Amino acid sequence: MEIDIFTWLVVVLILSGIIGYFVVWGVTPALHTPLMAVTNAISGIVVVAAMAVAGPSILSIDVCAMLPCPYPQYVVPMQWAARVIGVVAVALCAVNIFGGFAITARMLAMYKPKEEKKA
Amino acid sequence: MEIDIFTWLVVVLILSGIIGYFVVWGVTPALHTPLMAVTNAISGIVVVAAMAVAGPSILSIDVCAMLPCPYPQYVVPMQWAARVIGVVAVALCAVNIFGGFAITARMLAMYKPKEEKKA
Amino acid sequence: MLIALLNDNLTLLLAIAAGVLCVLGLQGLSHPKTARRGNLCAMAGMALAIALAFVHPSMEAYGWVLLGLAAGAVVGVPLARKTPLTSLPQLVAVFHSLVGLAAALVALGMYLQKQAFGLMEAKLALEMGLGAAIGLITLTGSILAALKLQGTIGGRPWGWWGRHYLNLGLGVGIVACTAWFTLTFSPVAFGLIFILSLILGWTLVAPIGGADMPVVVSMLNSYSGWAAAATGFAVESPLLIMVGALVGVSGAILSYVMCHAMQRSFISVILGGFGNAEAAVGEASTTPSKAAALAGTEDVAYLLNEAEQVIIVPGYGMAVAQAQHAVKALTQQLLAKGIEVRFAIHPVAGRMPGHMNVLLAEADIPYDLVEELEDVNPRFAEADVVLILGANDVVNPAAQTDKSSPIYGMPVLEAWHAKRVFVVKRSHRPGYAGIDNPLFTLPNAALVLGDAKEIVEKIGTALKAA
Amino acid sequence: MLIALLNDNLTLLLAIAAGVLCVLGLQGLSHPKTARRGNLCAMAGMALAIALAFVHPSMEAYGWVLLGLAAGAVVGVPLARKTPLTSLPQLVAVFHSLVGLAAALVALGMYLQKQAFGLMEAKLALEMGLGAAIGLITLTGSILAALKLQGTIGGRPWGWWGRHYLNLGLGVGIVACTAWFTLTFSPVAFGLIFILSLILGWTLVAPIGGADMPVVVSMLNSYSGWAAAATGFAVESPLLIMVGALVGVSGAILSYVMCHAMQRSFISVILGGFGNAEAAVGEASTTPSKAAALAGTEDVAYLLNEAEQVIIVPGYGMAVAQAQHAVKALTQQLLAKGIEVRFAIHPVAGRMPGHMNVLLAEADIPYDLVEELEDVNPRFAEADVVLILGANDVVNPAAQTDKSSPIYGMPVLEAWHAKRVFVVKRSHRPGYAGIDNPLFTLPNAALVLGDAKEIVEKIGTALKAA
Ligand SMILES: NC(=O)c1ccc[n+]([C@@H]2O[C@H](COP(=O)([O-])OP(=O)(O)OC[C@H]3O[C@@H](n4cnc5c(N)ncnc54)[C@H](OP(=O)(O)O)[C@@H]3O)[C@@H](O)[C@H]2O)c1
Ligand SMILES: NC(=O)c1ccc[n+]([C@@H]2O[C@H](COP(=O)([O-])OP(=O)(O)OC[C@H]3O[C@@H](n4cnc5c(N)ncnc54)[C@H](OP(=O)(O)O)[C@@H]3O)[C@@H](O)[C@H]2O)c1
Repeated sequence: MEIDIFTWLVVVLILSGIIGYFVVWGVTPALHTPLMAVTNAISGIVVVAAMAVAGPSILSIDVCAMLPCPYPQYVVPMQWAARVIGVVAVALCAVNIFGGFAITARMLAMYKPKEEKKA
Repeated sequence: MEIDIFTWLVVVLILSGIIGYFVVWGVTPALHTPLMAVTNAISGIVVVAAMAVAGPSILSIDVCAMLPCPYPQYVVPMQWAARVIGVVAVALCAVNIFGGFAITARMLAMYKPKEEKKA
Repeated sequence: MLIALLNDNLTLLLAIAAGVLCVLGLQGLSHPKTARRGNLCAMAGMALAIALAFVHPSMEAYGWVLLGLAAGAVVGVPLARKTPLTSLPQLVAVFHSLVGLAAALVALGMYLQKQAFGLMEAKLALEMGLGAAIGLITLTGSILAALKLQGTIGGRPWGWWGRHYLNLGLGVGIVACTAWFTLTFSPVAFGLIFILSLILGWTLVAPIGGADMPVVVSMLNSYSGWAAAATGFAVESPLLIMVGALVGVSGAILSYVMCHAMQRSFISVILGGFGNAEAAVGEASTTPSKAAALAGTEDVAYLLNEAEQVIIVPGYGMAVAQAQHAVKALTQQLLAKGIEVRFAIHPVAGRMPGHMNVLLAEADIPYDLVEELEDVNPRFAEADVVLILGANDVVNPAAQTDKSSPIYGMPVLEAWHAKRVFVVKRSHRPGYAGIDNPLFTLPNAALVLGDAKEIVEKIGTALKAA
Repeated sequence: MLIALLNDNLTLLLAIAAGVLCVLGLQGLSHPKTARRGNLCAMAGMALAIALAFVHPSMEAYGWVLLGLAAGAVVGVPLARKTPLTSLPQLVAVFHSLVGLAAALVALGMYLQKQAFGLMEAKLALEMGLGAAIGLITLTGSILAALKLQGTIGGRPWGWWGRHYLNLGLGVGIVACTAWFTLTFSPVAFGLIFILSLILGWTLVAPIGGADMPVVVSMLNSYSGWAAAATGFAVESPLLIMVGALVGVSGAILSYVMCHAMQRSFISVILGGFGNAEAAVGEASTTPSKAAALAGTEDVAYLLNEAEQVIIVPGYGMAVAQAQHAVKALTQQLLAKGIEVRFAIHPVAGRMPGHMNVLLAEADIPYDLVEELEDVNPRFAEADVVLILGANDVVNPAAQTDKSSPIYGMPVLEAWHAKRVFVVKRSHRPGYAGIDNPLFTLPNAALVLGDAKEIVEKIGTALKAA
């Protein structure tokens, strides 16, 4: 049982791609603009990775006793740089998520219940 | 990274279920009978498990030196019983697979190219 | 010794590829044009799956396995080739029973193998118990369904008041034995799971009336898929889980579609409530309440000749009589005379979803003459002649008018709006649901008694003379 | 220190649940009735995803992360609220660039973190290189696309003969640097990946004409999804992979749909071949070849008043003029007079797929007056008046008659079959594809020059007087 996580992730990619294929072809052409907006919003999912970069605590230089730090003097600054970069990435993704959902909601608000009769 | 294989299998179950949902609703009602036939055929996939039961070599009683065999005297007969049972299961599944595909092919042969004009 | 199926990254990806091929197979059925290519994809998927199982490192007994496969092919292919299309539902039910049995045998085989070396685990026991239980319920349920469909045992539901309690008791018993088995790996517990599941499959299906058998078959199709998925967890095969889920979902959706077309809740079908009402009415209605008018084939031919628009409603009787080729010939005669002909297909006409479509396709009747319920219903009012060929329940106006009718609420083909309605059937007996059809006694309707094929051929001859 | 995202079974299942919620979100868009519920599902999915990231054991810097989220919300929501609907394509393009940049920053941040402790691995380097490259191509490509759409830089394609070789060279360079980076983790290699990808994004989009920008935006949508998926492999998050694949597939399908509606191959769009032809024709055709007849709003009102069937063809000009509410008022006037009104929607009218549908929905124009290309085309022959509101390319008969036209083969609305055609636009300038429209000079056609909103309002006033 030496299956790598990587392989499982490939499986998830394949199956999700198939799901995407079906679900997107199922979208009615009249809603293709909201579709672009909502996929735009969910592509902000990168926020999860950005949070993982921004979130970890900053370790002190002592950790280099256990790890093969190549440039011990930069260990702390590099972590801080990563955090700042992560926070910027979080902010960028958040613009996408909040903005994307807001646009979608704005567009969908135009398809009012009255028009819903055409089932 | 202590994800069990079991959990990954659950993920596969969920994603496949979703795929099944979309793909089956996409089947045109006129082909619901062939759909039953073909799902019947592929449910013979149990053959894979049956082959895994029928296939392994029969180990001699010596193996009980290393494994906690509860009834050493039955180690060989039990393996033989498993093999026979596995072969029967293989045969049952094969009936399904070959029969199911044959029926499907027979039904689909009726939907001849001439009718294909209605795209 | 048995090794779990998941042994390396490449095999996993190839197994998923086999699953994806099966998905493509079903996807192909979204259109008749791609259907045969789809079937080939599914075959390729299964072939890949079997090939992967062959190259698995623990595989040794090639000869035995090949023997099993060959035996299956020798039995399965002729069965599939020779069975008449009308018996398809039974055949499908029998096939389901085989998968169910195979799943249970796999569980048993694994148990023997693991026990031999003292290697059972609780998680495995749970999965094996589940796979065996679902498989065996599928086994006896499918056999009973097949027998009911075949008419070997009457379709009459089993109305004993205590049946729900019995089923509940059996279900609880299976759960309890599974728990016991999970904790102790006791062969007694395993055996009890087998016995109780076999009984439960039977008692679950027994109370359900014959008219609901197609729903039951579809539900058992779903069960066989879930049995495969449970087995997949036991042997750690994502392929079994993937394909099992496809089959499980497919069966569930088909059951839903059928119940929806009959306007009844799935729960009530499964609990067999409808079956009861049906039995009661069925007995009362073997003789018609009012006398229906009768007509001869010449009358029909005469009126067809005068008509401008004709609608043909095929039903189960057309399948029984294998009248589709005669119908095709008649259609061509009518079209040649410049008469507009349409076929009205009810979603549950016949005994399987899409049954009529298969038959019309077999006879090579052009696809664009065939219309579904919603499209054709507004057209009956304009039709001069409606020819009902062995359909009954699907044209029963009681579904719209008689609140006490067991089919009340089911959408039906509103044939009675036409100027003239001819019903071709062999007797005054009711249709599958066992209920009276007031359509037959309407003033604009008449019965043409006889076998559908013969009658249609006679109409054709008379029409040639006209 | 960064811990991989996959840390336990429960989190994995919850992450998949978040992905499934996003699937349900897209699934909701299969019908306007369920669309808003779908959007809520997708929101719930993203909320769950963020919550999971928050409770992750390695998460410490809550304040920082909240700050980032808040900053994004403060910028994003007003942007989304205030941007006029006509600028949506640009806004969407800008948003894609942000995701692309974020993916690249994540790769950079991970690199710093891993390098700080000397923990880089080859597999990780490969995934990070890929994520950064796709992300940065998306970044500059989207910015350029947004600028072209906004008109800040001309939509003129960049026709230099060597562009394909340049792109090829850049692509090879990126692959080489990624290989180098995978083997050495060298910061120089990583930096080169960044620089080359930034350039490639620009040079990929530059040769493509303005008319093809919507296809490009959709393609970049797809890229942003694949960038997310690549990042998902780097941080081992099945959720990122799942959602990334959804977005990637969605963008690809939308590009395909658009190309298909314009009857052109995706490859030719991406290589910018069409853009060239367009530029050449575009310059030649800023003045019309023959004089088109002109008409006043009273003429239009008079003929509308006489008409029995009217078809309105909205196009990009209606969006620019924000004329939809005026159109709704006019429609009601016409309906009140018993005149039949239809809207004919071309799949690529406007600047985004479904653009016209959104506008008509905004103005509350009943869904059942709106018809798609295939349904409405046979009806033009029966129409007394066709009113074309700021549409041009989508009603260009050259698509059917002129083999040399760059839009030859694209299905168009055959407005010219109607008795009278009025085209509302501001000038004699061509539409987005930059080509002449022979429809305007047909004997049954006349231009009504002016802003679509004003003209429609004037027609309404004149109609009231009539
Ligand atoms: N299709 C499905 O998926 C599905 C699923 C579940 C349930 N069902 C049920 O099956 C029924 C289908 O309705 P249906 O209208 O098609 O069939 P039906 O109601 O069962 O009626 C069939 C009729 O055909 C006549 N018939 C039988 N053999 C004949 C022959 N050789 N020549 C001429 N007539 C013949 C029978 O009358 P005589 O005996 O007098 O000849 C009978 O009245 C419904 O009750 C439906 O709910 C179908
Ligand atoms: N929808 C999509 O997804 C999509 C995707 C890719 C490409 N495209 C392309 O976009 C084009 C769409 O065709 P279309 O017919 O909708 O638009 P179009 O061909 O771009 O024509 C728009 C017309 O509206 C007029 N106009 C602009 N502002 C106006 C105003 N305020 N009042 C009145 N008229 C105004 C313009 O003429 P004046 O300047 O003289 O006023 C122009 O002729 C096609 O070429 C299509 O291939 C669309």
